[in-house]
Amino acid sequence: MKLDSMYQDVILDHYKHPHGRGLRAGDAEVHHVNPTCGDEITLRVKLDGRTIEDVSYEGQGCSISQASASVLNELLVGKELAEAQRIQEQFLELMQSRGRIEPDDAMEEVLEDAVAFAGVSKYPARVKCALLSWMAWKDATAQALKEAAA
Amino acid sequence: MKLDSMYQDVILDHYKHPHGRGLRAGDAEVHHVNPTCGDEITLRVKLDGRTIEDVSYEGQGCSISQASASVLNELLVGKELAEAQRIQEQFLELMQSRGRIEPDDAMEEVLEDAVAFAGVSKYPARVKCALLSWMAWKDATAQALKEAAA
Amino acid sequence: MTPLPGLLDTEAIRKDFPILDRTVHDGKKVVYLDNAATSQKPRQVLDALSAYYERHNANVHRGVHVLAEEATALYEGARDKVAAFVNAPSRDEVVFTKNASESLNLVANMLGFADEPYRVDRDTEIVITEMEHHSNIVPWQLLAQRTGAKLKWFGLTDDGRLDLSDLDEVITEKTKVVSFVLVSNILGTHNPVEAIVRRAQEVGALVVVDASQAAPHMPLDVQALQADFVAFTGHKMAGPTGIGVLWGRKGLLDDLPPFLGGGEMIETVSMHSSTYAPAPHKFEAGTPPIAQAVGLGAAVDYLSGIGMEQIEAHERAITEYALGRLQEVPDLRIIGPTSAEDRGAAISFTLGDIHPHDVGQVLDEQGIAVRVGHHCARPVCLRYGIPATTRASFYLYSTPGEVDALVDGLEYVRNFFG
Amino acid sequence: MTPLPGLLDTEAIRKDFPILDRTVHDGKKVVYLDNAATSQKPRQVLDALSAYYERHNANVHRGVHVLAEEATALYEGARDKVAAFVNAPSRDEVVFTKNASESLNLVANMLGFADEPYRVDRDTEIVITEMEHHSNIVPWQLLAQRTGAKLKWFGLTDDGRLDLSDLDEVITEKTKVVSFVLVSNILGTHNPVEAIVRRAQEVGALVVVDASQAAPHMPLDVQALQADFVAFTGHKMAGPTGIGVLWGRKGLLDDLPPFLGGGEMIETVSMHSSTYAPAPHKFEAGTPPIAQAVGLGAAVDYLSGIGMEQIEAHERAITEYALGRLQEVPDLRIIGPTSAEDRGAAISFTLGDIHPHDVGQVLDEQGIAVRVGHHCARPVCLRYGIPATTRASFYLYSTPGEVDALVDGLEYVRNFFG
Ligand SMILES: Cc1ncc(COP(=O)(O)O)c(C=O)c1O
Ligand SMILES: Cc1ncc(COP(=O)(O)O)c(C=O)c1O
Repeated sequence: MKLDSMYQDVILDHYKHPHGRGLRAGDAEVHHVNPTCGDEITLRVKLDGRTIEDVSYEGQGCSISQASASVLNELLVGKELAEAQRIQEQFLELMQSRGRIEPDDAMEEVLEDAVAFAGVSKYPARVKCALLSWMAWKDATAQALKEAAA
Repeated sequence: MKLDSMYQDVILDHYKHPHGRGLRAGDAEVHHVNPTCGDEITLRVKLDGRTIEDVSYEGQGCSISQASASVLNELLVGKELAEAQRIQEQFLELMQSRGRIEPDDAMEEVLEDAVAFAGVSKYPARVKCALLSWMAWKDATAQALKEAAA
Repeated sequence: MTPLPGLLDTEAIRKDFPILDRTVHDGKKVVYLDNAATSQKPRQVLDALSAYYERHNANVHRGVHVLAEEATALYEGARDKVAAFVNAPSRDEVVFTKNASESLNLVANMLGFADEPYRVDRDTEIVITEMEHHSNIVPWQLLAQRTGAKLKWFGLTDDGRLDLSDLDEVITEKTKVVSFVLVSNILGTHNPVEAIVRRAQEVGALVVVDASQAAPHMPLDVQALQADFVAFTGHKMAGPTGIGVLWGRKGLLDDLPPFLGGGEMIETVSMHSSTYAPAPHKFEAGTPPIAQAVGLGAAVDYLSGIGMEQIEAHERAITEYALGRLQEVPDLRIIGPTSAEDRGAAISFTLGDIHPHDVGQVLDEQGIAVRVGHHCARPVCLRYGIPATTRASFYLYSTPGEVDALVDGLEYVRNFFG
Repeated sequence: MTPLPGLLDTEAIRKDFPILDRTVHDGKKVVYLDNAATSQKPRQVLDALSAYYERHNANVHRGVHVLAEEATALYEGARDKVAAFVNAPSRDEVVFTKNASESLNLVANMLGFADEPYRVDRDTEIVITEMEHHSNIVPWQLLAQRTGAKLKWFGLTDDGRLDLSDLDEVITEKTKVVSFVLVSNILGTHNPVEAIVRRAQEVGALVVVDASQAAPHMPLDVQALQADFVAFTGHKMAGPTGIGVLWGRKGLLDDLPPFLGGGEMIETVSMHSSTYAPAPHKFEAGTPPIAQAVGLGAAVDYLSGIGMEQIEAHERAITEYALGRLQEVPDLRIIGPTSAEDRGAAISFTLGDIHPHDVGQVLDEQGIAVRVGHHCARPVCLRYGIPATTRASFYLYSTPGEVDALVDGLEYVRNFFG
């Protein structure tokens, strides 16, 4: 059934048991909104040099946007910035593929649980849900870096 | 041929040889425009008590609007006001009939040459041309009466 | 099941709507419950559009040739039909716009540029309500920002109705305009017009009614409403997209300044100055939505043919049935009035803590089209402390069977996320 | 007659346009020479409209159900098509409006409400030309009235071209915006963009191009134009009524304030304040003309399929032929350029002192549809001391035979009033 391609067990698991939810100390905070559906996220990034020490967040939204934030936390915390950016870009590419990318082992190596979102990319209205936290993370990181540089 | 029902000889005659054209002294002057086609008329009314002493006019426009002003001049100058108003109303009715009124003898008695416009009433875009001078006359007369009363 | 009283012959009606035969997701017939967002269009309207383009298309008002005369007659004929549909005292009170949003912006801008006594400026107040569609909020926010006027509003009661307990404090001598929705697109609430109009008239404020969710569903009589302006939109009432209506009192339309400038709305133009055509043309700059007006005319004919009272009765029956059945669903909370009294055919709800986006997605997979989100009425969601709702909304072709499908679908949703 | 070089296969093309088989006045096939007012629509566009309404109709942007996703994809797909058609660097630079008039009003209003450096106010100047369509005059007159800015314009030469001899005096350091028509709908003149753009850029003024009579007839490349805004309208380019386009530079659309407020154009709304969606949505308040955008997309496909260069060549050939033949008619005076150089396919003329209204009427009786009047460009009539003109205008389906019919028709007119 087609629904299952969107609502993979991995996604539903993250949705029901989110990782790293809640706001903790950070170097920068952003608030992003998906005007289409009203999903919102407040997200903080804490850097330790070029390493991501923490990504904390709070928000409301559908299972896709919630699970995606949880996966992001799990995937990026502890990573080097460059590596994290590579992951973000690959996730973005996957989500914008309109279902045309079938994740292979190499991709799964990089994206881990996040490959479960491949099915979501077939639903244009939901792609933004999946990307909400990732766009917020990118924005917050840029701000944290700017602050650090200033 | 259908065109002949609009461009009756009477109309073409008035168009080529207009009556009372030119501006002469008056008690009130108005300027009316038909925005659809740019037809314009400047018209003056001179009253002598309750009698129409003169209707003088100048303007540019199509054969219908020009001929109609000429017919108006011929028909209304020298008439009592009440009689002129009756004529104006009957002409208005005829023009708004969308070709549904077939002028009879009684109507011809009142409207004389103006019955020739019956065919024009079938052409919605041209009805305003035929009415331009008549509306201007009504307006100018109202003003002249107001001035006289003041 | 015994048939509900007041139902239309939907079997016959549905044959007029080609899209209702559409199947989605491997052969499931679409259950279209998103009528508050936009309605479907009957064959009669589509035929009117085609006939216009295939036989009569021309630009209106300025032509002496046959096609231009026919197009003008069709366009102006549509105005006559719409005027009759809302019982307007004069056809010249019907202004065609592109949608209800433009209609409401048109009023707001006229009042911002008007002379006294209509002028909205820093010493005056604008009143709306907390249940407005964004299209009846943002234009007034913009007007308030641009003029310095103060924006005020009526709040909502817990059961989804307007809280008019502070009527006399909200609408005051400073109020220049009161704009409110007749039937809410999110709550379904049908608002009490009379009390508001009476108070507005007392202080000399103009009354604007957003009838976008009323015109499609019930008899609408602008004279009985006693409002000064009434806005609605074609695509929600079986008509095409790209056409809206603003009805306004003749005297007001004559007095108020134009908004958009251009062809069709002028009397005479020179480089130095221009004068304007009489209403309604003064407010219709540029080539109007000619085919769309013709289509709306056909829609109005179609709806009138069935009868607006009959449509209202049908929707009341469906709504009553749906309210009852939905309330059988565990964890389902209706946002808005829970009985069919003074209520339209849009029903918003939440389902436990399953996000509406997920509800909508899983319903869609079963062929059931509902809308999810804040429905362009985010303040309502804020008011009730919810992120969004799922909304099912009905029209003349909706059936009790479709309500049942929705309820079954919701059960499936609950299990899916259970 | 030897066939004209560059002609399209009109026999094939005309089969796509159902209305061209229409007969008027007792069986006369219509000779439609009123294309500058509005074009006819090919079957392909009508089919796209029907398919949209019969299979995909839903409101856009907010739905998770299949129909809403399809409608959104079709609507946004139309934006892609239009962006490609005018070589826009980004699809987000294409704003859908209801017609070119709204597009031009949108620019005028953005600039009136903008902050520096764009703001038009009493210390600044607006520049237009004497050959503008009323839709590119009145919005600027209104803006000038409302802001106190000064409205200036370029005059015309005796042979129907822009008089740019005072370029540096008309466009000055005070000029905030220069708005002019690319191809005149009354004179047919194709204006020299470069000189004006260069001077405008020198003083930092924004450039708005009214391409309503260009987009349908020739390749249009907004990047090559170097303008800041370009406006055009769907119904003149084989598309439906009810849809227009404003192309604007991304940076400008981002910086400038919204105009109409409502659904679709917001990011988030509370009763106290709102934020706006990024362009183009910021400028598309309310339910957009969805079906009309889809129809315009189909029109753009249709025109591109034939080739805009091919269409331009066809029209040049017809125009050249028509200019030659018309000048054989005694007492006929062409108002506008008399050769096909830098010229579009609309030809205005007077015929002795026979009023255009009479010319048009008698032509109509022979089945020939032309437009008569001031063509929403009254200042041009004033400039040339004429009350009105008769205008014949051509499109991709026009034939030399139709030009001949016009010329014969004019002979008949002369005899009729002779
Ligand atoms: C040059 C020009 N500009 C603007 C317009 C206005 O277009 P619309 O009436 O579609 O707004 C027209 C057509 O009427 C035109 O010919
Ligand atoms: C209550 C209400 N008002 C206004 C509107 C705006 O209508 P439109 O989007 O057609 O401008 C809508 C529909 O979206 C509505 O439901």
